[in-house]
Amino acid sequence: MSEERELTFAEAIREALAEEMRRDSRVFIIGEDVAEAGTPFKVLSGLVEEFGKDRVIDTPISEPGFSGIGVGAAMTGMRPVVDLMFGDFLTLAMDQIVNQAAKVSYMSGGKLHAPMVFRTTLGATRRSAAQHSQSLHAWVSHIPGLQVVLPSTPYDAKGLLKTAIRDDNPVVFFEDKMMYKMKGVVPADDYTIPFGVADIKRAGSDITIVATSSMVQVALGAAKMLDEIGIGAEVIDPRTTFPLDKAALIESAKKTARAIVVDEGYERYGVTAEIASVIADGAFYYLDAPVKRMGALDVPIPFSPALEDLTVPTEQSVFEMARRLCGKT
Amino acid sequence: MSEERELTFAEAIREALAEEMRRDSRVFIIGEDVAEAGTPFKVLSGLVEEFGKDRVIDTPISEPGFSGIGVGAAMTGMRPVVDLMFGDFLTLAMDQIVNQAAKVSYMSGGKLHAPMVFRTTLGATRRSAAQHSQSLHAWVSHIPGLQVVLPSTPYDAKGLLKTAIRDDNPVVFFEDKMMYKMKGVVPADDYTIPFGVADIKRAGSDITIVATSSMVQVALGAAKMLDEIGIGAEVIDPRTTFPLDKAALIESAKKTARAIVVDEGYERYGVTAEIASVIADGAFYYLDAPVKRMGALDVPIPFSPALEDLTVPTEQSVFEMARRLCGKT
Amino acid sequence: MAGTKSDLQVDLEQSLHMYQQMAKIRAFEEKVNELYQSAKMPGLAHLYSGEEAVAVGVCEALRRDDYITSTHRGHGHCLAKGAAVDRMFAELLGKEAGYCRGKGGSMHIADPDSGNLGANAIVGGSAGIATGAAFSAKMRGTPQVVACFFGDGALGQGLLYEVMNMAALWKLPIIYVCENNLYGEYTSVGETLAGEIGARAKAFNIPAETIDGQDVQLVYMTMQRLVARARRGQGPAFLECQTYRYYGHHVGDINRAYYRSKEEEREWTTTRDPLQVLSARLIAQKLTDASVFARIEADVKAEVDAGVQFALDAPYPDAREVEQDVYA
Amino acid sequence: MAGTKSDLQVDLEQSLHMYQQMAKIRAFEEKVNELYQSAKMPGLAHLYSGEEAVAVGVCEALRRDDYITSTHRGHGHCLAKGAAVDRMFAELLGKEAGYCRGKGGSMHIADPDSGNLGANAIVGGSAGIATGAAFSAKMRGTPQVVACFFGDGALGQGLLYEVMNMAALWKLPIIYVCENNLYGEYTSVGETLAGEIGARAKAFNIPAETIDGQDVQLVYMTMQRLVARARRGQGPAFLECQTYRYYGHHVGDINRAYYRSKEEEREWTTTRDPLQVLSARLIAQKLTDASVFARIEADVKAEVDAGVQFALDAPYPDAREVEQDVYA
Ligand SMILES: Cc1ncc(C[n+]2csc(CCOP(=O)(O)OP(=O)(O)O)c2C)c(N)n1
Ligand SMILES: Cc1ncc(C[n+]2csc(CCOP(=O)(O)OP(=O)(O)O)c2C)c(N)n1
Ligand SMILES: [Mg+2]
Ligand SMILES: [Mg+2]
Repeated sequence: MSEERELTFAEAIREALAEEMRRDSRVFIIGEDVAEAGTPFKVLSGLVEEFGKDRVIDTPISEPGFSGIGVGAAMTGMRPVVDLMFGDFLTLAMDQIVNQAAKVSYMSGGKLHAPMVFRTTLGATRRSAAQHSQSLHAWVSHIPGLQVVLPSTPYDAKGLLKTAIRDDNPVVFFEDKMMYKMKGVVPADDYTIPFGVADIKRAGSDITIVATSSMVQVALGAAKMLDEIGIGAEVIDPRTTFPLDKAALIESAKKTARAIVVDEGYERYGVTAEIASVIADGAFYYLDAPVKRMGALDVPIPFSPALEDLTVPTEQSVFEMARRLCGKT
Repeated sequence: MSEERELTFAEAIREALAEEMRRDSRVFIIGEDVAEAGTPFKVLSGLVEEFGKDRVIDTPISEPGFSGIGVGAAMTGMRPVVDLMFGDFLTLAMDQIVNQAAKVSYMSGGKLHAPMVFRTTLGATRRSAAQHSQSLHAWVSHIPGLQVVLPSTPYDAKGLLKTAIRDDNPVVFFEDKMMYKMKGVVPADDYTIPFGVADIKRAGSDITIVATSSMVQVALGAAKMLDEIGIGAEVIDPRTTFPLDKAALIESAKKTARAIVVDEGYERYGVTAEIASVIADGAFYYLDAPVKRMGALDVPIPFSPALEDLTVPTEQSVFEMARRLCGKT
Repeated sequence: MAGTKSDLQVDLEQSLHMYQQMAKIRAFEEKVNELYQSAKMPGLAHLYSGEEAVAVGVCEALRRDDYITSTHRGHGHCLAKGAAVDRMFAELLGKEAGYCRGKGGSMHIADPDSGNLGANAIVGGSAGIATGAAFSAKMRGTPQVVACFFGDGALGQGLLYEVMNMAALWKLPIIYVCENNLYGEYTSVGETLAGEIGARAKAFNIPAETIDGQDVQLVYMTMQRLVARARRGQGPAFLECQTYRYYGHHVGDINRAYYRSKEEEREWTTTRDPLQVLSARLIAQKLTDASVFARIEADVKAEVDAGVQFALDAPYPDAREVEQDVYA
Repeated sequence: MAGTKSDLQVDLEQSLHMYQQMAKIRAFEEKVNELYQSAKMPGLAHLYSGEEAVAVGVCEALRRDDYITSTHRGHGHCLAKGAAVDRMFAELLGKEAGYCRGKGGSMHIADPDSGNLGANAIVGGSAGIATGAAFSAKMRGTPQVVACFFGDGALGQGLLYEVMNMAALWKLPIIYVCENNLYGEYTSVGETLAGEIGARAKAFNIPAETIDGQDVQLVYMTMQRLVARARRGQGPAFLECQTYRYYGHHVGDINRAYYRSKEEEREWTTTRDPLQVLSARLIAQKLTDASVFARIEADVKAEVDAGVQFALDAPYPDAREVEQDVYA
């Protein structure tokens, strides 16, 4: 049965792209080493063979340049999927993403649009050090005009990427590099997942753990450990940081009266701050404890494994925090 | 008496720069139209006459380039003050600021440093539209390795800028363009203001209004209106978003039991989120109402005055929010 | 129609049409200055007066569905490509009838109907968009060509070199039009530009030409050739037009002596004015006489006066508008 | 000593020193590959094998207090500028004894003591830093010169053009050293570079030369000349060195047939190996004999073996280190 078919996260991304490229001739891929190499992560392997070098386009190492070309192509009838190999390289393309793509609809009074997807990556623990390990999704989540997607399973990846490609607005789509080999059930059919709809990855009634992207598996692991000491954790994944499904997050926190937000971006001024403050506000009269935040340690990501592993929330650290918050010591 | 001398905000900035350049021959200014033109805001007028074109350096329109040159100069013994005319142009220089300047100390194990200041601007309502009106300080506040300063008075501007220039780390210093002509008492002596120390701009016991930069005057105006209906508002200005004086903010909120955070950056995933969640966590057991956030409306800044003025918190809107929060309707 | 052999000389009708376009831009900008000086216009504007021959010569060589991208000094480009005076003024005044419903203002006027993908307040910022539009035209298999306008100042932006490289590699139908008006804000190009401008394009295998940007017939004829070449699939070109802005960097830049001399200003305005150059030439060639130009001036003045009145009378956008158009 | 007349021919001693430096880099990289293949090294590394003559020839022309900036493929640059093998290995293994206390790793090795301002994992990312160091040297009035290493791939980054423009305008003492090894990751330069590389520097009025990067004597002599020129205050230069990486883009890039042929690899490794080119020449010139090279090989092997053992034995940084050095 197709329902039970398993794909890796990378295969799910590839399948979404292939299906959308077959469906819509306006969709094309542009970026560094996307064609024969299929990116360093091999996520795109095989696409150039099917779609040719005119639709899977290798560029020079020019992030601002090919991002800008994507914007112009999007404004004139195409549907580019721009590949930014490492999320750290967003730093180079911010003007094109933020001052151009995100604003063109508004600045033109709704006459021009930039329907495009910036696919990029996040996540540490690959021993890639400070310039290849960042999770910078907070930056783009801050910007009106953008939508920001953080899939945490192969299933979500396929459905959300198809939505992103069909959307008439610019979308920044973050893939966790450590998740590419993770397997999960992915239907072969054409399905989409709407933006702004959180997904309860595990139901529970004692504490809410809001987790994004790479942190969803960590939260699920922690939830299992919590189960063993009699704490039922609800793990909820917003899936898109914008639009953000505030209602679902607040609802869950109202039910459990306790909440932790876990995300792999730097903690300060990061995604955990927005989500925690949304919950603290919306569920104020229901909370039995302050909403807690767990992001990456506020340091540039170190290379040494002995240090790098200390910078990211773990099952153990989420478990400890939840236990403390529930008053079990 | 020198204590009573009044300067404009722009003059205070200029005086800080001039004093530091006299004190330390390593300090220089680099950016677009900084020399004879003294920047479009005329903040630097006169400096080139005193220090010459070798220390007040006009560049081509190359934000990434001259930011990078600043980083290299800082790493090799100089103390650059890099001028990024509009905060919106941070988009172009993010790689140099975030992947280079902010990380070099850590990546080199503390052997190299980038003692430098990026001076830039924030603030809307100048009818400059979407690409010249943003307040993007949340982005840099998110990044370990950076310090972020938001002066709200001429006095603070001078003292904080001197601290920034003397600091051994990269600092991003945001000036509100609408504040340049604002006057205030500025001592002629050499004083500095430490980072990470919030300033109570007005004491009060009924509600805490945390306000940054351009929003401090707005908050003070609202506080005056609140006074008239019997609500004593405390206006507290963190002055630096990193380091953030969490203790002072929490202390104030504990005392008043109610807090609003007002900042001119886009509201979502902005500075208000961090500060609100810090307070909601730290003062949890003392709060009588949820912490409220007021940032810029989440839209690209529109040109039309009829629309632009709706995007920024005003004395009236802060007043209304405070009144509602205090249960006075 | 552009692209046919006979266009390679400029006939009288076309010359007069270009004169009219230039006169319209001049009259428009004079009015903008007036609006600013009388505090009727919010914000600032960067006037195009003096540079009219560039926008008009370039756009005359383009079809309506060809694209342009423009700059902070964009009024001339927009008008030359076909925007209407009244809706331009409405935009400058922040009115709902403006091209961007008042949301864009002077630095963001876009008019897809006339192929204008938008002015841009980031110096060099539209080079990516323009190159992307050319990429898209090629992908979609249309014969569209793109003209990317930018100032000498934009040569400081690395983005330009990144996209010129790709335009050359992929033979994209785009003309990079550099308006070298000798200054970026308050700094002269001598202080900001190493080497020759054209060499920078040639280094990427893009043919480059430098011409007198005050001679609209020359701009038009040169552009014709480059556009035809691009349309034939022979790839990008680079055109440096030497020109001059009569006013300050923006309407508020009145005292300019610290960065450029009055003599220099006088030299350009008196001996190299694009309108005068053209009218004098046509009269000298005995193709027409002064009365024709007087009529044109009167026509455009009437158009501009009516346009500004329309804009002054037009309503501001409703408050609800502020949250609209953020997303499609 | 660099900069004096007599250096313009390379004497035997100096040639052998360069051979030794190259041999050390080669042995170092072979060991890095081994460490990776045996899963003893965390992460990946980009090997410099095959390109040794560039780093060594360039650094031989520099003084210790001259600066370099390096790239993701930086081990060769670091060693050539004076880094010690043992602390390099320690860094690659994430140990506290490493040049960056284990925090930087392969792509971020910095050693200010030897003038190395750091490798950089952002392609082209150090062009600004290098140019700023040259700017600083000029401002501080020191005679320091900077060598900025980068690959052909970095020519795609606009930053490079921005800083070359300023370096030319301000006559900064910097040599831009482009290591053209024909590929950026898995894509050949033919697909990513329009025009000639050197033309891009010349467009900014920067003199450019293209040389055989496998001939260490040639690299050294050329660099000598350019460095002397820069030290005299005559401004920047650009040096393209044609070279080749023997291994994949990084240690994990084993199957390369889809982007480059085995014949091409064989051609470079057998006929243009920088170590062989130099040793064969010195032997043909009867200046020395094979035993000398054998001794050098043995020496560097011993140094590398000892270095790796030191690193394997060294402790990891303490957990407290994770929050240190974020700020000065
Ligand atoms: C990226 C960027 N940097 C700086 C500015 C500020 N600025 C606006 S116009 C201008 C000068 C542009 O000069 P040029 O490109 O020659 O155009 P001109 O004004 O001469 O037409 C500058 C520096 C900007 N808008 N964008
Ligand atoms: C800005 C940026 N884009 C992309 C990458 C990914 N990347 C790492 S090395 C590399 C190829 C670099 O090629 P080149 O400059 O020729 O150096 P080489 O590896 O050949 O020595 C790429 C694309 C990066 N590190 N930085
Ligand atoms: Mg100009
Ligand atoms: Mg290469």
